[in-house]
Amino acid sequence: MSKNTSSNAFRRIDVDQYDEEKFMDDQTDQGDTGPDANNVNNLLMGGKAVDALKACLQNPPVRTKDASVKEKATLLFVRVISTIKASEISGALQSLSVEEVDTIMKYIYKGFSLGLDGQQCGYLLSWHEKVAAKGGMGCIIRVLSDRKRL
Amino acid sequence: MILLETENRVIYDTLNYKFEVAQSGGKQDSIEVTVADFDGAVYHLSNPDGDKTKIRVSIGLKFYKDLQDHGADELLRREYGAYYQATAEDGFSVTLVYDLTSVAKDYKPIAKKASLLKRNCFASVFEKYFEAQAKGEVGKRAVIHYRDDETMYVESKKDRVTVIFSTVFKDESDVTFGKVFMQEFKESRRRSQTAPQVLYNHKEPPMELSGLDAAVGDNIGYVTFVLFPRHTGPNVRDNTIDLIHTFRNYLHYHIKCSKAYMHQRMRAKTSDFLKVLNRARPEDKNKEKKTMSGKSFQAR
Amino acid sequence: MGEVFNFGVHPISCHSWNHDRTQIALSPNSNDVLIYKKSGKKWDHIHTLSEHTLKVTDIDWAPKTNRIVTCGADRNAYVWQLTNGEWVQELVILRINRAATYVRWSPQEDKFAVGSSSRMISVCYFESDNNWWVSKHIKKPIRSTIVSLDWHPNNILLAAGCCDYKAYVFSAYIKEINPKPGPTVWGKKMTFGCLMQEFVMPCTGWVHGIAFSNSGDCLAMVSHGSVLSVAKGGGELTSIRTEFLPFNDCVWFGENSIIAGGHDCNPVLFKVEGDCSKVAFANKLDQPPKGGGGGKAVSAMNMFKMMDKKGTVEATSTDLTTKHKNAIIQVCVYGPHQFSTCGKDGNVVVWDNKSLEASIAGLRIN
Amino acid sequence: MSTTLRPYLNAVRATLNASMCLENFNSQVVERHVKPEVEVKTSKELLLTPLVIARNEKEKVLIESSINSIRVSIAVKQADEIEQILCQKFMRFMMMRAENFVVLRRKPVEGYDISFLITNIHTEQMLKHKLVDFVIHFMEEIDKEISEMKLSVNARARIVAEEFLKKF
Repeated sequence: MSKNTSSNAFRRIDVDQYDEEKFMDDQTDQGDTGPDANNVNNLLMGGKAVDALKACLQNPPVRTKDASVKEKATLLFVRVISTIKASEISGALQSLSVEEVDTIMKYIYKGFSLGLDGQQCGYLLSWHEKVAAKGGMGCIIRVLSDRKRL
Repeated sequence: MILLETENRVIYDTLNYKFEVAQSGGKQDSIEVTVADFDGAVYHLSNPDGDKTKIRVSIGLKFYKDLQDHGADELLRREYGAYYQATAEDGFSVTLVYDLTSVAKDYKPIAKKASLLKRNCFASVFEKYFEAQAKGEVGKRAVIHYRDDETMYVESKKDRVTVIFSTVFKDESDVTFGKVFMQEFKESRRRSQTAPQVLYNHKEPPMELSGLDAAVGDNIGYVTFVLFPRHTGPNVRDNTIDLIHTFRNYLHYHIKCSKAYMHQRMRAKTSDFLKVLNRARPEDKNKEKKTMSGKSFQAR
Repeated sequence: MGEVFNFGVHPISCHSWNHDRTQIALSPNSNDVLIYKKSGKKWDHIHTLSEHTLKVTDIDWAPKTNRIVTCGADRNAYVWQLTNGEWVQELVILRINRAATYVRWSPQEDKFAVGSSSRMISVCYFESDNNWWVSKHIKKPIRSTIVSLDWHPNNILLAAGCCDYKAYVFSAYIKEINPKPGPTVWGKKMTFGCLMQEFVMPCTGWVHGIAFSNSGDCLAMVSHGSVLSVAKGGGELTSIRTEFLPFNDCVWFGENSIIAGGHDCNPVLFKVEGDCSKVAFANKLDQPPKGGGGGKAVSAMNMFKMMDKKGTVEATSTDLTTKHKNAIIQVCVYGPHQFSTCGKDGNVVVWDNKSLEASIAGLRIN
Repeated sequence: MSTTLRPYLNAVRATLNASMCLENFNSQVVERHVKPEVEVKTSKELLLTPLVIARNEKEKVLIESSINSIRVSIAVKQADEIEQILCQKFMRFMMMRAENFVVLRRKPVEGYDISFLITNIHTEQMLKHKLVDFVIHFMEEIDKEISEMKLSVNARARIVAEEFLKKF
């Protein structure tokens, strides 16, 4: 047997990647930078937690490939919701649009994946419950299906 | 059963039966029985040279040599008197022979004693050190390789006797179970005034054994009993020996029991889970039901 | 309300009615197509079409020409004709190498379109010289499996929903058999395979269902983000992010009502206004009757059987109250004021719009 | 019961409900085959965002979804060595019976203790909401069972020690 045929490296080539009709992800890196952290912090400092939440939901960094930006934005979100009392959650959600509710859900799931401690997870869990009550199954489905991920 | 029996039940029952038959003048059958016991002990019950009127009880212990160094022979001779044979059956360590033609009227204690043969083998080493301690002698440490990879160390100090077992946990999880058990031993000790102190070392031997080539490893544990004169005095001595020499088996027996119980629970829970999963299967209400003979069943 | 017909515990992967709704063709999630005939309240099994070697994925029964087209995971499609009381199949040359997923007759029943996992659509028409159905392919720019199709009433335009998160409107004009089409809101140039319009779904969902309105001017799409989207030809997409689980299929009634069904097991009505510039949720259509039905008596034998198998005596505490107990797979137009749904629970439900309107306050389906 | 268990299970239930919307889907890559897309991962567009629901650093659930299958992986609470061993033993015991437990995956996903693989075939043969009930029931019971097992080991150890030492 010649030397060449003993190689089996060719078996590991993913030939499907050369399929011209294969689905190509057209999500491009648009360099999203996330919400304005200074603005959110100022609002928090001023005790306007609900406004801070609204500000925090602006420009979610979904169209960037930079994981640290996404993580920073999520931690900011967790900080904001931890300042809102459990009794005020429903009220805070009242004024939000469907898109904003979908964004909250994205942040909540992203938060879960960051390996936070029991207390922070507790905030996320109680928010999850309230947000799902408002947005229904749809807002969870959209976190699943949307490729513009956090 | 919580505590293990110190005697061997098979030997006890067999001898009792034999003695009973002998006394009632019944016909003796020939016997050829091999019985295993803890610590790799093997008992052999047979008729010497095919003589049905005699019964021979032999025990084989791999570590009998270690015990001999500590006067096992003398102790057994003392305990068993005429029944004790100077030369053991080939391949065994100690042999006792009972003549069935002259059985004592009260034969039960004799059978009992015979069934304690293994315990008495062990007893020699303990007795020796208990004696030594009572006299205030500091003896050389005894090392008994009571199992292939497990060792017992006995040592007498001025005011105490320490008995150290090394024990190997075959299964990784046994190590953890062992820890839980030993923890409880430590705690129970605090509640019981009379009990000896129990210490547990995992992986590495205790300080007392430094210098000896005691085994080190992830699955090795050392249990130390510190026995004071209140445990080794002549009137409580036998009881202490009974307990101490079964300790290793006692521990492992209960670890096994725990695991068996766990398995039982897991089995029950798993079938419970399966039932819950089955709830998801829809039932076909229109399915035709057949009787045993294959006819269609019609509900009325 | 809805009339429920049960066809066993197997999912009904697809269903289609004959012209007068006296017969139904369905596949119980298997390689076979079963045809049932209605007799009184019951359905009698009268034919089995077994030619497919893998699961049947779709069935369409042409009302005028009384032909059935079926397609399956075995990469084949067959056209069935009733000859002397037997269904006889005709060969279809699909030229695809993956599963066929969806099939629809064109309104004039002279051709049909087959979607496939080969990332293409085969448009098939009859070639009498060879006595078989040949196909032309629409390939570009499809990037994934086609999971839904619908024909424009003009017999030329074809809408396709795809797993690449896009819906397409193509021209399926076949000059061999079709007269030259007139212009529509979707455009004028209609050579075969021409992409008239493309819609990208919000929240990047797979396009499970797609339907032209009765006039053909509007298109409705349901995608996996639990989103219903509508668009007028040449116009922008208008979407509603619903609070439900994803829908699998949708149908139009008139130009203003869309009924969608899916994983919520409950058909939902949406209202469209202002030339597809507004779409809103109106009603869930399966509203359980008030007051629970009394507990069913449990026979002793049944009780022990349940104990053994499921560890409980109660049938269950979390039973659904809807007519479909599992996801709705297809929604079909049944009549001018009726539609039918089939689901994973083995049920086919026929819904009557008029009686729905009567039972639900303020409901209008037109 | 700790206060966060209920919301935790509710969140898992809702997420399962959302992700278990499966349909029959034939492979685009392999001819005449149906493959669980979440396992083969050959077509990017058929995979959904994997979601995590966490109660704390240790207890979490990973739900990976695709068009025709989902994979649910559970990390069970293990407070100490003995719970770890009990959990490990229990999971191994169950996984050896995977053929009865049609939805059980024979090997857990890395970083988790047990994984379920639920395909469209399962959601077709079984009622979806009951499947969700099963996973939730499993999560509820597994915590309970492990702590009960641990208690029983401790109880036995205590009795064993007491009985032994009492004899002296």
